[in-house]
Amino acid sequence: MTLVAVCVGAVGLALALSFALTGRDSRSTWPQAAPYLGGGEAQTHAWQRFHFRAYTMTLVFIAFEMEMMFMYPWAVVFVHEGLKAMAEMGMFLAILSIGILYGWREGVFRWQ
Amino acid sequence: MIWLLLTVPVTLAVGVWLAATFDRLAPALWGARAGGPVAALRDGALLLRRQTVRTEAPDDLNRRLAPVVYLALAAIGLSVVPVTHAAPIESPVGIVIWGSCEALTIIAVFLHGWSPNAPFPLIGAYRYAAIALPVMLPSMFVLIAAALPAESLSVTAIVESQREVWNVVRQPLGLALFLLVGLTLTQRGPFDFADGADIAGGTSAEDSGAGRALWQLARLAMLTAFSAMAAALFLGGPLGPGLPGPVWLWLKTAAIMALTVLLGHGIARTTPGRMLTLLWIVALPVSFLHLAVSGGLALW
Amino acid sequence: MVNVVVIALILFAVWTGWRVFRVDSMVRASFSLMLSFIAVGGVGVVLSMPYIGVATVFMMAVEMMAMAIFMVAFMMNPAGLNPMMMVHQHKFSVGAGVLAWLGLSTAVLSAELPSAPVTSEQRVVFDLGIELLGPSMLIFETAGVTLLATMVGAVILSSREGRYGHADHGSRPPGLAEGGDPAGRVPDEGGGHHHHHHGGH
Amino acid sequence: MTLTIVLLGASALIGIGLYGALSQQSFVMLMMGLELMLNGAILAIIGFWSLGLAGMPEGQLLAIIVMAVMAVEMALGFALIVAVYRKRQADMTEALGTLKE
Amino acid sequence: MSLLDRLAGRAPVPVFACIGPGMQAVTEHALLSPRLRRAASPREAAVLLRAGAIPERAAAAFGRVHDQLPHPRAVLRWDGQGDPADVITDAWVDLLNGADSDTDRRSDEPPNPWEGKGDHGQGGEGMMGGVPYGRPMAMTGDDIRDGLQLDAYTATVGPFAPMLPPGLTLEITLQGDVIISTSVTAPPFPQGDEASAPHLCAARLLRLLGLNAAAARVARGSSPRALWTRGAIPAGLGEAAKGEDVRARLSAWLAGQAGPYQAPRIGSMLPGLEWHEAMLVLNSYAPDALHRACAEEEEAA
Repeated sequence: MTLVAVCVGAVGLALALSFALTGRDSRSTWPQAAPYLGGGEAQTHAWQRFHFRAYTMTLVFIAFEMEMMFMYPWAVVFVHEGLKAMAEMGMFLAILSIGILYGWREGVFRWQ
Repeated sequence: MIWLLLTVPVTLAVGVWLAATFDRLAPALWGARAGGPVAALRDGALLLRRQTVRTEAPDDLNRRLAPVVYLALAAIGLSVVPVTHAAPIESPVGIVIWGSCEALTIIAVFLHGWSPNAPFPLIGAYRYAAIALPVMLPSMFVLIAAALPAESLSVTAIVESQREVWNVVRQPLGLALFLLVGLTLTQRGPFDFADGADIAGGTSAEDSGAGRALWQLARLAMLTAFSAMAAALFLGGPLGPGLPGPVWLWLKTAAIMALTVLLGHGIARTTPGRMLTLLWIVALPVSFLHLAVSGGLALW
Repeated sequence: MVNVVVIALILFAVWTGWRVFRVDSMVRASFSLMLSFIAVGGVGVVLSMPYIGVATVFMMAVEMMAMAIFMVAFMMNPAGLNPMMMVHQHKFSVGAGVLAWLGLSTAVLSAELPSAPVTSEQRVVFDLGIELLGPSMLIFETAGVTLLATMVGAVILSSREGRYGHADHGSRPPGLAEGGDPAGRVPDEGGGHHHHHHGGH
Repeated sequence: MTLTIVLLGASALIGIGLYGALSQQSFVMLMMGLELMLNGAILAIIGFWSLGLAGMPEGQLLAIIVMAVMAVEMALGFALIVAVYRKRQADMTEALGTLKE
Repeated sequence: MSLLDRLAGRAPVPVFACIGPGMQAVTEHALLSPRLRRAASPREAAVLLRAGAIPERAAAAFGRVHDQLPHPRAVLRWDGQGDPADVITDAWVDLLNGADSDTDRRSDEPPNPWEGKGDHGQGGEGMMGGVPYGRPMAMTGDDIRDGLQLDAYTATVGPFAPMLPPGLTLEITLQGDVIISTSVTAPPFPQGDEASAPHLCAARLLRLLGLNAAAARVARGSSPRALWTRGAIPAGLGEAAKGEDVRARLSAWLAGQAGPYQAPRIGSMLPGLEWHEAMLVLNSYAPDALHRACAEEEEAA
């Protein structure tokens, strides 16, 4: 409950600060608004089908990052469960590490 | 309860000023000239006196929301750090809340670069996303390792578990990895992939006036929140002899902040492609090692 | 009080979920979906499921970041500079959606719902940890293998180098119309605003 | 009472998700529809777990499994999109129909 | 004067410099002044410093950069004599006191007329066509690295881009942040030998690595204090001959030795590189070497 209240409150206050600082909207002229290219000119909008060069890494990351969901509750019972917890998580991470190693071998952790 | 919540804006305000001042002092150590305690206020005033340029066909909603979200995340992140025996948000899953703030920070920075519809900010935004996503992995390993001896995800419990010995002694690797996370969250030095000089300031290249001031403020606020979190996770937060808890927390926060600023000014930034590889094949195995060692120590 | 907060969060989740299919910008669509997830996470936090609630926020922030990156990379007009509606079988879909909602709602309203609220003494995160390591150990390890398979599959599908040369060898973009010019390559290709293809294929 | 509200919300999310999954031409938007349906599923699980099942740990595990399904679906879905785009520079579901070669 | 104005008046003034022929070295020295701050983009700057005589061919570009400064703004001419910090600070304080902000040089018109056109009055047609809000959208093009044909973004960069030598104007086509092709629209302005001095060249590279403090130190003639400077540059990047890469060139400059006399042609140097790598490679050649390479290319063509 407190968490939700604090989140809403923090966003609200930050928004109020933002409006207080940049509330009045002074119009920018067209030459002023042009994208900055050190005196150069753009032919098109900058928004585009952006060729993100780390896309294979992102895919591996999405799958690998799922392990966090399991690890947080594991951390809570780790001392309680002792070596059993260590062994089970070790196995889980070892399985996932194979994926990382495979990805590394295929060169996904590079700018494509 | 209300009193605890009020410490958050106060800590943020003082922290922002302190961080900005450190930023102007730190170059002295690395060989440039330093500014005094008022320098940060002067720079802020200069920005506030200037126009906020609206770029061509921008995403106005996200342009406003990006700094707002960043600042709010700093405030929420700071709220889970215990000031005395309790935190403003006393949650059983404090470090997961902090982890969520970290993940949402990537989105705030991405939106900041996306919304002006301009080439250099756009490159900065994508570069940052490519680096900050894998940085989340060491970050989570560090948080989880800190939770092991405490047997809890609550930051208060993690602080409590350091009554005898601070985590920085038990888990020195953790602090190093967490500093790396902090540099990424606050876009500093070797991890400032959003705002590189080669892209003319990256996501901030089209920022001017009060809008720029607000973004810089949010960055410094995030540095404050990160420093407080690191102080709680590794330096025992408010624990300490003699002085009251909050004072200890603030002193430790300032120390971590100074260290982060110093590293940010003094370490070179490599190319994004190389950093990506380093994160996966160096930082990630080191995080595994860190978790294994911390786990072993916790059982021992 | 709890009811009011839950209703507010759910209304927000539904509204942002609806916005996903109504905004033109792919970035806004992705992060609108993320807000919907965050609101659901908020419901979890309020209904004493703190770990799942907060972890949803964390997971979805990261996944929607990836979602936005891929949406922008592969969709035409990613920023929605030209307003558009890329739908097919629209009426059928609206009907199916409404029907699903009405059907499920009727089921909810007519069914006798169990009532056994979680008690405040329960250590919910601890319970989950015990469950993971004990009774559900197999599920946990199976998840590991599934994720491994996903990683390997994703790498194989998305990387360029195949055993028989580049995967894109001899490729040519399809037209917006059958047999038309490659889409998105000629500066003045008209494209179809309100792109209806009734009945699918 | 709260459980009813939560489940009504969940069915609304599933309804919108179904509409999205059926109506969207592009494969990525279709995935958004699927995700929204899973979001509704998570909401329903949260409601049942917290108010109807007295906090059974399996309920939480189920929510995690739903999220894992989502991650798997996303990773493979995007990988498929990359593969299809390489072949045809297309991102539409219709274009998949012409892929028979 | 309000408190805000008084504080703002004492801040180091952010300056964006448009550097003309023969002015690079003096301007870089002048910007080291503690009363000035080197702005990375005109959005950050309060004063536009016009250092030296900007040639006619760069006049339009100067106008574009000029108009991008937020108000209140001032333009100052500087011929390299004396320290410009006084004049710049005075100009900024005058602005705070209500002096007129410099008006636009270019007319207030969108790049293409769009208002009222198209399906929604946004200037666009259909999905990708038209000129929504004054500009067309990028279209797909070939990629030279991973073969995924996504949008190609083409723009001219320079002559006053801070990461390029002054005067150099490149037409660059990008796929994401990887350079697909470049052509030189205009060569760098001729600079004196001082601009190619090893310490200034090293300072430029260090600035690209995010080491502003170290760069300032090196520009003043001291040794840099920083961690991981050479190591941050990938080994083998921009390798001209065996062991002759960007890293080696930075080492030579830091040791006070002049860099290579010849630079390769820019059109063949940059394509295929990611933007950050490309800028490191480009700045690992001294301005006069780049000037010579461009001049030779022009002669050949």
